[in-house]
Amino acid sequence: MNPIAAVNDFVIKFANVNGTGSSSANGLFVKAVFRMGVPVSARNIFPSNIQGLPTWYQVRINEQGYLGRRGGAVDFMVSLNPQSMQKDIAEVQSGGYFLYDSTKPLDPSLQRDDIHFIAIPLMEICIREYTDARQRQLFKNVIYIGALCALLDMEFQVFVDLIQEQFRSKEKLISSNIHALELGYKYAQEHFQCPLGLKIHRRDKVGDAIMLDGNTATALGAIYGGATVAAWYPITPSTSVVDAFDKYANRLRVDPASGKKNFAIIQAEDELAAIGMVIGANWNGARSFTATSGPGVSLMSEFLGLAYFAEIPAVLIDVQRAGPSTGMPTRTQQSDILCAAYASHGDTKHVLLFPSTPKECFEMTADAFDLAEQLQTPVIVMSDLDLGMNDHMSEPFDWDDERKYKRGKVLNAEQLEAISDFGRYTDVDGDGICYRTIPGTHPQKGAFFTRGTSRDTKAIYTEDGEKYVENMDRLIKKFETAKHYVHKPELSHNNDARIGMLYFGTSSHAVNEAIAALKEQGEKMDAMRIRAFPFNRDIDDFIAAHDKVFVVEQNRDAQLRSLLMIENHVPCTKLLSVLNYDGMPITATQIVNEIQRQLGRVEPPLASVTPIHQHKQES
Amino acid sequence: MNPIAAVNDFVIKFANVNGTGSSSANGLFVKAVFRMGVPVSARNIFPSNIQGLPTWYQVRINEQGYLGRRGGAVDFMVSLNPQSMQKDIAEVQSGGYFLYDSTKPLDPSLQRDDIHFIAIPLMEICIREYTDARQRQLFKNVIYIGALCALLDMEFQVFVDLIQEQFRSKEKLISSNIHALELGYKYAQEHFQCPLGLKIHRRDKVGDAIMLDGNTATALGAIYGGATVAAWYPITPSTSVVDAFDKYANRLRVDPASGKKNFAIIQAEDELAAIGMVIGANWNGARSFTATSGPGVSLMSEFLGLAYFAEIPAVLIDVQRAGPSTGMPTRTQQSDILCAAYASHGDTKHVLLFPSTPKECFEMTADAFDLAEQLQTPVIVMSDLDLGMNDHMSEPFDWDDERKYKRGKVLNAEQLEAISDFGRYTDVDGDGICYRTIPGTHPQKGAFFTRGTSRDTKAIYTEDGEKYVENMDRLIKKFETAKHYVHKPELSHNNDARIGMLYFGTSSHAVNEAIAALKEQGEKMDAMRIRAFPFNRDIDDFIAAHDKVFVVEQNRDAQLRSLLMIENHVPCTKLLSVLNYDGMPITATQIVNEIQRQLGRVEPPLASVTPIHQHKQES
Amino acid sequence: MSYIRSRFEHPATPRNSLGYTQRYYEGSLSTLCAGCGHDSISAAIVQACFELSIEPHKVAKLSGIGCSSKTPTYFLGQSHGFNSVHGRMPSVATGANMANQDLLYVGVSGDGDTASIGMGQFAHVVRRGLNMLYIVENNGCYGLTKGQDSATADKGSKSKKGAVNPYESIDLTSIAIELGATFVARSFSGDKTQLVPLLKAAMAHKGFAFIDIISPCVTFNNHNGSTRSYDFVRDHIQATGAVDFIPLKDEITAEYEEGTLHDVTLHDGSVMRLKKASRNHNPMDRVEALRVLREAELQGEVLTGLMYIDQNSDDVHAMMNTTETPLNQLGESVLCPGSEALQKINASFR
Amino acid sequence: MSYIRSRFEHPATPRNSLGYTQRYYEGSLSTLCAGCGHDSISAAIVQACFELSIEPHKVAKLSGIGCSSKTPTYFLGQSHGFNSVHGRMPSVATGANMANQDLLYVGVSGDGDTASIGMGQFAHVVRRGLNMLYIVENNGCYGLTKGQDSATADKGSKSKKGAVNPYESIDLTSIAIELGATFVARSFSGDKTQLVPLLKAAMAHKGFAFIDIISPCVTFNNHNGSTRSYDFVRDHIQATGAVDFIPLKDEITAEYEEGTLHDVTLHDGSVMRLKKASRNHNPMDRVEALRVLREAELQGEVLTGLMYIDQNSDDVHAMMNTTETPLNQLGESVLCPGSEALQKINASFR
Ligand SMILES: Cc1ncc(C[n+]2csc(CCOP(=O)(O)OP(=O)(O)O)c2C)c(N)n1
Ligand SMILES: Cc1ncc(C[n+]2csc(CCOP(=O)(O)OP(=O)(O)O)c2C)c(N)n1
Ligand code: SF4
Ligand code: SF4
Ligand SMILES: [Mg+2]
Ligand SMILES: [Mg+2]
Repeated sequence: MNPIAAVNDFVIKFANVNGTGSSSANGLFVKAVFRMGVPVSARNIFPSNIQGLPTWYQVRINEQGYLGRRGGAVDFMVSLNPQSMQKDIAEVQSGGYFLYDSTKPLDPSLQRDDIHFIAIPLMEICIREYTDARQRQLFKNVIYIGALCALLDMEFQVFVDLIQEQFRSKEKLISSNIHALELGYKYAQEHFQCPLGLKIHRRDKVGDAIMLDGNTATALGAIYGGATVAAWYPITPSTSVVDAFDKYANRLRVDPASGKKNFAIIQAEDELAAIGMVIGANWNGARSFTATSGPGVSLMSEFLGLAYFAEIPAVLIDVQRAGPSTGMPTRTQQSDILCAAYASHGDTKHVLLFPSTPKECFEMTADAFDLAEQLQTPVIVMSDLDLGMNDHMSEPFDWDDERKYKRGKVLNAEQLEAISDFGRYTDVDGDGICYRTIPGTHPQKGAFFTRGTSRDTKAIYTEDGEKYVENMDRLIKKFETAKHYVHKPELSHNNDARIGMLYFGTSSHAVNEAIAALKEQGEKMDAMRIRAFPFNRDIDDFIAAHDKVFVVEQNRDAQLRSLLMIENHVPCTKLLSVLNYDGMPITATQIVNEIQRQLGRVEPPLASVTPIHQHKQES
Repeated sequence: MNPIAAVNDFVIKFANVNGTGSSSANGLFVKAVFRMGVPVSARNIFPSNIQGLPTWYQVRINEQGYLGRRGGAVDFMVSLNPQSMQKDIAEVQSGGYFLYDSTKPLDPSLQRDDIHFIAIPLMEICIREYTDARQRQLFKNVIYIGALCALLDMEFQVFVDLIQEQFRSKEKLISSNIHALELGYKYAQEHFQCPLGLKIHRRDKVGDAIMLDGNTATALGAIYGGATVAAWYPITPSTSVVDAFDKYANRLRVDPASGKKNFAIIQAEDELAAIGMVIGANWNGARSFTATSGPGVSLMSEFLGLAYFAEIPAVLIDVQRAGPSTGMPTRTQQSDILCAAYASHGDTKHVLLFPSTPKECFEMTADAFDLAEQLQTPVIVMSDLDLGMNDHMSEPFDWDDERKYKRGKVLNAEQLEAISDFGRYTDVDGDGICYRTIPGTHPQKGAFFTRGTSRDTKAIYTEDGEKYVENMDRLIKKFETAKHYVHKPELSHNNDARIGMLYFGTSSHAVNEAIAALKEQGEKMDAMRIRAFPFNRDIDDFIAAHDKVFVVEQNRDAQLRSLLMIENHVPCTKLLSVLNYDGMPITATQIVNEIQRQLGRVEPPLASVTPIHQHKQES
Repeated sequence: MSYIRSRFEHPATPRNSLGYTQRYYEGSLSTLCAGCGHDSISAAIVQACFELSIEPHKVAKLSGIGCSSKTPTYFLGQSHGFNSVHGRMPSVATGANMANQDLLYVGVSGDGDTASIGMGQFAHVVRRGLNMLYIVENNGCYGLTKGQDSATADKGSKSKKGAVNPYESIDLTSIAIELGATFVARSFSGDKTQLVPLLKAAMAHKGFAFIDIISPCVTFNNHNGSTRSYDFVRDHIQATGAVDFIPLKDEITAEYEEGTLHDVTLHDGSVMRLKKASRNHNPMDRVEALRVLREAELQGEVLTGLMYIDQNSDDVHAMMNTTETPLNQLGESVLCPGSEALQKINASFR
Repeated sequence: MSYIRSRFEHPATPRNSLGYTQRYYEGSLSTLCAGCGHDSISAAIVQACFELSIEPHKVAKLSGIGCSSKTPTYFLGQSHGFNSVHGRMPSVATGANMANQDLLYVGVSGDGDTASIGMGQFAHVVRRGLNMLYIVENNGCYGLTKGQDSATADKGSKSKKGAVNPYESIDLTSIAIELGATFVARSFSGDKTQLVPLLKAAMAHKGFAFIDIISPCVTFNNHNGSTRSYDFVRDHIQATGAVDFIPLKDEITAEYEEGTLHDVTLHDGSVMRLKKASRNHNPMDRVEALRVLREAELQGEVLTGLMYIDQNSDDVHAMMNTTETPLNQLGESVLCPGSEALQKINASFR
């Protein structure tokens, strides 16, 4: 048997049971890798359940910085869950490692000759060391982390530092955790030849990067963007956006003198109410947002149409998960694109932003409040479970202290005083964006009636078809104006190639890696990352400049490709799809294989659908 | 002044006040024209209000059978509303006629020299004839109808017959109504030179046609289609669907022996509940439907995703009105196409049917129940206000008494008995459609758990990505199968032309007229009427066979064209749009003008949007 | 009702302490049916605001969809208004209130808008104790969609189409008390002497104030009881099947003494028995309030007056400990923690 | 809790009048947390159905979304089940019931599923008097989304994260009575002697039967009261900020006498005081039922038992006069009026 050997380039996976406290221990491991200057990513694969079911934590360590999910077999499995052991063993690469709790001997039928078994009697150690059942459970996790430190040749002190920071001045917690770490470390050293072939060695590859989940970054973006009213209804995987907003607002937004809060968070009774509150608050001049996932977006659709038509700012964070319906609530997807872009009945179009890193979550969320107020319309930040709930390496956040909130065209009392006839829906500047007023601004001037029904430029109800059309056309003009304002795409790979790739959000990691791999295979590619909808010329130009353009996305129905076809003048034959929708983040391998397959094909390569085009039934 | 003269080819418009009882009188007039064998159409233009506001009733009489709305000026105006008189006078064609209540003299400033004023002191007559205020109000309407009979050279007996039928054996009502008619008839004969230049003369041009509104036809379709459970929430313009279902069910579906009802109608608390009830009833084996309009569809979108994913039949009638949001609730549009086709978050697709006449409302609604059960998915009948609420001439309904309801793949107790392992989501036949069971069928076999979460072929909850993908792919296969089942398009105009036209629903009238007009102008056109989504090969072939194809639709964003681009392999450059979205039914003139304009243009003719494609803001 | 309103104002017209005349508190012309109870309520709101010398621009008017929900256009023309979507006014009002606690929020809804589609949001705005006045203009039917029964229609009553309502009627007043509203009253649109003071008290109340106002629908009223007499016109309308004829009717008024009963004849000839809560009713006792309401109901009476009040009620902002400055008035300097804090945050993620 | 269930059954296992053993009424293995109150309720449902000798295929199980709403998978494996969308079970149940009035409809919901997102549908299914058993497995929090307060959480109670709930708690029992439910009870998941008979009575009831079952959440329980003692593990979890550690706990049981009080110590050490309604309580008096509930609440007690019953209640089908044959069993011959009738209809439109 040939043991796998690699430094700073492998995948390690932890198989745990839900609710046993493993995720904080696993997080400690990842943080330590990161502290050692080695790029790392981690993905939690958890069930829609609270306790007792299998959960996995997959860590990719890659010095080159390719941090997308690596599909296929893993190099190292840490197995703490007897329920899934059979499957977990099977998943190990030939030559790989399998660490397990040997308190109970391994079922001989599970043996494999081509992998290394690392037996540590974790529970036995715990029973010896601790009396309290819950401590036994908890420290078991810390012990295997200690063992990994030895096995993978990591720096023990890094772990010690992390524990000290985490528990701050709680001496008792610090010493007991370090003790547990040592238990594992020593056991490994005494029983195995440390280090193994797989090693993590200090590098200087992470620069000033930070590591966190996208939802926390989104929440910080809302804080910095000036959000004061958050209204929401819990739903995985968006819940932690508001949790983090709550946490940081209580830290950063409490008036030191009075102890009073410069923000309000309302847990609404459902998503209809949440978006209603956001609309009410924005209408009344406060920056307000909500966070939800697919089912919430469906429920918000009537209200989104109101905000579009009555032109009320609103910020909505959609942390997408696998649909349709309740779908796979703890799996990732990018499948709300069409539903968000055209949410609501009638002719509507919404502004979408597509972050791909925590830094972009931060920035785009802060920008979303500017955009919503400038454009007086809902802005939807399209995150997803992979980005939102997993820790990602990211450039650090920055903020220009000179930055002023762009409140858009809001008239204050003096301005109103100076105006002779205010018309809420009069296109004074010719950009489709009109002036609005906030209730309470001026005693005699600027009051108007907001409504979801058709109206004239003075906001008076009308059923006059011409006025209706004028207003609808102005909304189109406004959407054109939006193209000036939204984030432009990033030409991420410029290789002067004939073939292009369009992608967005969390497909980035996999795309970057795929492009490199394709290059090695002799296939040159350019790539552009879309960052916002409505699209603008850069994207048209990019498509025009290439013979074929692959659109990479994580849904079944090629929703972004659809949007491109509807909104731009793109011949459908030019756009090919690379799709992944199994609920796991897309991998570079999937992209490479799919592109090679399509490039090798003769027939017109299109989506997965073969139209039948016949009639069985006459009617 | 040259009085307009025409026989059986003109437009007459009634300007009334909401709530004054005019619409039944106006309806009487239209019915009389129809009874005289002359094709006629009528459109109610009413406010979103109950009483006291202007309402119009526009009648087009056209021997050739062109019954779409004729835009522009009218030939004859019957003015009963002082509020709108100025506007109404302005709308009369030069040489046209203006009948008004001269009890109050006409404001001299409103005089026009180029039209004929017909002054009848309606209120004066009423005050003389009746004492009760409400009778005065009511009969005023009948009197002007009587006058029209004389003025337009119509057959008095036809009106008498209609009144006799309407009031059946209520002698008092019959005689009083006929008396009122006579009052008007005589006054006109005595005071004006009857007939005028405009005449309605008996013809034999309506064959065995019937005349009714689409919503009533839809309701009858539901009765014949075997619907037993209707759940709904009131909303204009869909309310009369369930009203009519109620009426006919109480006539045709009450058990004569027990007096008990073979149907159940539930007025739900809102649209979410209405569609929930429909899903619950269909799940439990009853044919069930709801009717709503745009805002309701938005609210139903979460549930529609559940029905798509859990594969539960459901029939939804969307009587479209002008959106977005509350929009213009009493105006027509075809603007819920995208919203309905892809309703709900995640990857979803729904079957749509597009009726264009009352007969099709009847047939497609009845068929919708078959389709929903055969395909185990929601089927949405896309009607609109124009079709649903206005009386239209239509071929008569027919029904094959041999027709059996197609219940699709439902296993009964004997079949279950014979099966060894039932899997609710197992694709036994390879067409993507699986077998279902109804609760209560068999004591030991066939029970399964329906859920909106992902599941395996046995309906067991799973988070396994592969099984999820298998299921999602099967749903695509099922959608392909749906192409066999849904209504195929109609090649309505085959002129061996290079230019084609695609259209659907209530654009038919205008399209037919436009094609004839274009022919006269030397522009040969073929046309195909789309009747269902998903589209199938006929449509691809039609597009392929033409150099340019105009897609005619009544919304701003060219929603059907979008659907064509997304779902078929259609180069966008080939599809040109003819759009109307002012809330009034599209006219032949609009279509002709728009097509001529686009054919005369040089630049690539596309929607109304000129992309800006620049960046003002760096971000 | 549409009519042309004269612009002339006599110099001696009474003015309130702000120097405004009552007309200053009016809105656009109503387009409701002549005699609609809702118009009387608008007039009462105008009078209450005038008498309380409220600054109109310090009021935000919010509503859902329905005839009742249209009415905010017809009063306080100098206030911002928001006619939102059907049944969802409470959430919009909640958001608006969070943004600026200094305005007076007047929510107007209908029985359909509140007791059917809006039931969930209604329950929760009550529960949160939002500082607002919530008015239901209760006509037991859906006026705007032509007269279907609403959930407040009496069990056994007949709708315009003659169908008997088989379902329990929802008593919003009891529900509001049950859910913790701190000011709950019921009144009648035609009883200005009772209604105006109640509106004033409710506007002055800190916390959630609810008034259920019985407001007969001229056109589709559907209270139980038999029709007055054989009516030629009614018969005529039934025969044609068209519901487009609406006889002009007068507003129903009813002013009567505390503790007494008063029979009101509705437009369809049916009789509704109003009972004004007696002077002895203790509106501080929640359990007692529920009891008298139920008792009246069992007697077939509609009890009016102030049912329940908790004078120690708190604003939700106090419970949430939000700052006193309206949130919509905070700027970057207060809201944005700045780059230095961000550097620390970055550090915490390393 | 996941465990492997033995398939072995002793031949002497008791059987009911249909010849089924109790195990026949079980469902799949539960994946809820060990000790979750919801599992006790599933067990009670199994026992009740077994004892009543109900044909499992004549039962339809319906639910929304939540830990509680998952439970129908864990009982009556031979019945059709429908896990619908969050908060909308009542409408699905209504539709199902319309289709076939001959089945027993058991709806299972949570306090989040019912009192928050589902409040509107709950109110209306009660009002309609649908013939079903509606169970709320009430833990005062959102279990499945990790412990947020629900609308039934006590005012002033602390959530897992330490935030104090400032809002009124919704008492679903009182609301159900107020809205016209004809069978209303409250019980405790750990009190099988009380719960099983209540379930059986509710299943036998014609009309809408509601049982609010207090069902402590092992993991995110949030009743008021202080924590038992300094807890090393708790502190540890708080410091790491990870809520992924769930100590294994036991089911809380509580069986006690009618008319007595019983203090239950919850998983977080707080105490809930249950009071069983006394034998003297007259469950036929609606006003009285509301009064005793309120009184207990003011005393800080949770009153359990059968609160209200109307034995003359009717099924909604009777009110609607629907035919006795389930609608889903009618075929073309009954449903389709045929071509001859259609000719007449055509004629009426000429
Ligand atoms: C989502 C939605 N569903 C339905 C409607 C149609 N609709 C408008 S008003 C109304 C009922 C109004 O009843 P109520 O609130 O009692 O007001 P009223 O007209 O009686 O004053 C309905 C159902 C709508 N506008 N939006
Ligand atoms: C539309 C929608 N919003 C939110 C969610 C997320 N969600 C799932 S369960 C749940 C709350 C469940 O609480 P409860 O009904 O009390 O059940 P418990 O888990 O406490 O038994 C929420 C908010 C969802 N599934 N769907
Ligand atoms: S329909 Fe009824 S509620 Fe609506 S305006 Fe007329 S009278 Fe008022
Ligand atoms: S989280 Fe709470 S409610 Fe959910 S299964 Fe666990 S103990 Fe039960
Ligand atoms: Mg009403
Ligand atoms: Mg709960």
